[in-house]
Amino acid sequence: MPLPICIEFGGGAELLFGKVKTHEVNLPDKEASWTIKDLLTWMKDNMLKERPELFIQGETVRPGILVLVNDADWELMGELAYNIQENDRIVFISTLHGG
Amino acid sequence: MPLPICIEFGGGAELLFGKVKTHEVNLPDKEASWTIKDLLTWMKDNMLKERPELFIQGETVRPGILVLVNDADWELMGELAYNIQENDRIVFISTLHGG
Amino acid sequence: LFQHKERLTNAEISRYSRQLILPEIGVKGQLLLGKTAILIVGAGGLGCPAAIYLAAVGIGKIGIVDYDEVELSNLHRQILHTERKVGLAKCQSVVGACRGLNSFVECVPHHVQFDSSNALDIVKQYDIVLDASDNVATRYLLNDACVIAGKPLVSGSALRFEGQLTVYNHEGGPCYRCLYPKPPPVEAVTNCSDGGVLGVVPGIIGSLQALEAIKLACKMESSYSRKLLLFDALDGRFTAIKLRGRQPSCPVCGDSPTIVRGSLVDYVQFCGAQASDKDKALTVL
Amino acid sequence: LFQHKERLTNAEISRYSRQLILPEIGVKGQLLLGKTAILIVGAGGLGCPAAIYLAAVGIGKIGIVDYDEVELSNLHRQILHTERKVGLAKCQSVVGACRGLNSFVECVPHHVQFDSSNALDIVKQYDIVLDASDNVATRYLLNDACVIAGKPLVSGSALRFEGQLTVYNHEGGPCYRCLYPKPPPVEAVTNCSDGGVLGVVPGIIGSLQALEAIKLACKMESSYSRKLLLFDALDGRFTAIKLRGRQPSCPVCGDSPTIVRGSLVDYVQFCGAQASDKDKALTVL
Ligand SMILES: [Zn+2]
Ligand SMILES: [Zn+2]
Repeated sequence: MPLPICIEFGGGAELLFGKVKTHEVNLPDKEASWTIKDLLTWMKDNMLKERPELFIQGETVRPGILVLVNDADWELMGELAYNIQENDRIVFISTLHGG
Repeated sequence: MPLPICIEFGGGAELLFGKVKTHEVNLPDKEASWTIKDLLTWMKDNMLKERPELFIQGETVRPGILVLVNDADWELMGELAYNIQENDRIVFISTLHGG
Repeated sequence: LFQHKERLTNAEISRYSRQLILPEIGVKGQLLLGKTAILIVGAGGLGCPAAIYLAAVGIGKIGIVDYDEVELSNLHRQILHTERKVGLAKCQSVVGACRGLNSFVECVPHHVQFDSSNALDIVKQYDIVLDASDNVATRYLLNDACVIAGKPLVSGSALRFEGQLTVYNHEGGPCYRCLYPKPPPVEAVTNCSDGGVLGVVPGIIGSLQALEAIKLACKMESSYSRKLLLFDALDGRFTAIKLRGRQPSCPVCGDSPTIVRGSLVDYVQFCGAQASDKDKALTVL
Repeated sequence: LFQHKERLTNAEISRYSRQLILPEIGVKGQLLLGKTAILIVGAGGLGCPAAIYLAAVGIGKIGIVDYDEVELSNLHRQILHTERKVGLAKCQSVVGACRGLNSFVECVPHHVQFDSSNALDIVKQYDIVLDASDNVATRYLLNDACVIAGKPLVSGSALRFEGQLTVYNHEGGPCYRCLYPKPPPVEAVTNCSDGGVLGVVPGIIGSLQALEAIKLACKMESSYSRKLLLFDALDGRFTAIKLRGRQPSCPVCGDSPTIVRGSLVDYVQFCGAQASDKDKALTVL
C-alpha cells in the first residue's frame, strides 16, 4: 500500500522544489518500511527540480537544513533511521542568516 | 462516565478562575449529553471564584467574551447547543481593548 | 483615493531594492504601496511600530489620528516618541518620526478627538484602516465607520502579556459588531493604565498590523480575515482561531443595517463608559 | 556585571508604571531589568526593534556592535536610522535613538569589526546576548563566544517573508553548533542583499528577541530554549518546534570541547565565505 505523507519546505528550501511549500505525496509500496534515508533518495529522484547538491550531500541533507518530523527536530526521532508513519509531516527548513 | 475536557482562559478571563489559564476537568456523568449551556452552569457552580456577573449574564457568557471550541469560534459549532465531545478544548477569551 | 506616480524613480529603486527583489512585491507591488493611503487610529503602543514600518515600506500616504500628548509614562511602549517630545501632540510626534525615516511618504496628523462627528470624514480619505486605539468606544465607532465607508480594518489590541489581531470587514469576514454585538460591561473593561502592559507586546502586534496592511495594499491574501490571532507573551505562544463569517443580522454590516451613514451614535454612551468611569470616558481618543 | 541601584526613583516609578503593575514584573522585575546588561550584535533589521524595546523597558545597559554605516537602502527595515543619519555609524545611530527614548539606560556603541580577536572581550561585559547579525560567520563566532563566556544567546534571523527565533545555550538547550555542526555550503547561503526581505519581518522577530531577553532578565521562563519559532509572513503562520538538547559531542558546548577560550578560529574562513563570494566576506559585521 502506498504511504501518504506531507512534505513541507521552508526558509528557502522550497526554491529547489518548484517553489511549492507543501506537497502531499504517496510514497510507493515497498517491502521494508520507509525511513527518512529512503525518503531522501526518493525525493532526489522524484521531486528535486534543480541543484541536488543544495539539498542532499552524501546520503543526508546538506548542512544548514533542519529536518522536522511532526514539529520535532529529527534528532529526537532517530534521524535518517526514523520509520515514517502514515500521515507524517516531514519538514525541511533551511536556516536563515539574514537580519 | 465522566467526560474529560480541557477548559482554557485568556485575555484576562483567567483572573476570575484563580488566575489559572488551563484546567483539565472531568465533567460528571449525566444522562443527556453535555452542551456548552450545561457547561456554563457547571462552571458557575464549580469553578468560578469571584464576580460571576463578569463571566455569565443570563444563561450565556457576558458580552466581550469569545468562546472557542477546538480553535474555532463557537458560532460555527452551534453556540450554547454544541454537544461537548471527549477531550474537547473549550476556550474563553476576553477581548482586549488596550493598545 | 491617493494618486501616486506610475513609475519608480531611481532613488526609490535604490531605497526599496531589498523588497523590490521579492517576487511577491516587485515593482508592481511597490507601485501599489505608493498608491495606498493608510489610516492609523491611535499613536500609542500599537500605532508607533505600525506607523514606522508602513513608512519604511513606502506607503503613499499615512494618516495618524490621536488627540493626546506625549507623556513620560508612554515611553515604556510608544517607541517613536522621545523624552524631548513630552508634551507634543502624539500624532505630530509620530508624523515627525515617519518623515525622518522616509521623506517620500506623505504623513498627515489628525489632531482631533475621534468621534461620530468626524470619523467618517477621516476614514473615507484612506484605503485601509488600522485600529490601534486603546478603548472600547473608539473600537465600535471605528468599526462602524469602516463598514459604512467600505474599508478593511486591521485591528490590534494588547493588554498585560497578551495581544490579539484580526482583519475585519474584508472578503466576507465579520466586522467587530458581528463578533461583539453588545459592548462589554464597563466593570469588565481593563485598559493599559489599569491593567498594565509589557511594551513589546503591542510592539509585536502593531508590527503584525503593518504586515497585514502591506499585504492588503499589495493585493496579497490577508492571513487574518475570518481569523483571530492570539498571542500569549508569557509562554511565547501564537494561536490562530477560525471566526464566524459576516453575520446577516449584524446592525452595521448585515443585510438590513440600522447603523448607517448619518446615524453614528454616541459611542461613549453606547459603551456605558461614562456611567462608572469618568477617566475611561476621557481616554476615548 | 552591571551594577545598578537597589531602589527605584520616583521618576522611574512614574515612567515604568504601566509595567510595574504587572505582577510578573513589579518592582522586583524592574530592578532586575535595571541590573541587566544586554549586548545586541547587529544594528540592522533585527537590532533596531530589539534595541528600542529593550531601552523602553529600562534595561540597565545596552551594547550595540556594528561596524557598518547607515545607507539609504537600509531604511526599508532598519527603523531607528533616518535619512539624516545616512553615513553615520549604525551603532551610533541606534545608541542615539535609545538615549532619546530613555536617558536612564546606559548605551554603549561598539564600533568594531566583530571577530575572533575581540568577540570574547565584548561578550563577557554583558549578561544576555542577542544575535541580530546578518551572516553565517558572525553567527558561529557569536555562538562560540557566548558558550565560552556562559551567556544565553537569543538568536533571530529573517529573509524574504520568513523569520526564525530561538534561545541558545540556556538551561540544557542546544547551542548553534549543536544544531548545525557544519556550516552550510557557501552557494546555499542567501543574505538580505541577495534574497531580499520585507522589512517588518525582522521587525517582528527583533521585537520577539527583545521579549525573550526581557523574560530572561526578569528570571522568567524562556519560551524558546530547546524550541525554534518559525514565522511565515505570507500566510501569517507561527510554528514552534521542539529541538534537540545540548549535544555531548558538540565541539564547543559538549563534554570535551575543542573550541575553547583562546582558540576561536577564523570564522570567515571556516564558513568558506571568501572562497566564492568576496562581498559576503566583507559583510561580516
Ligand atoms: Zn458586522
Ligand atoms: Zn553545542
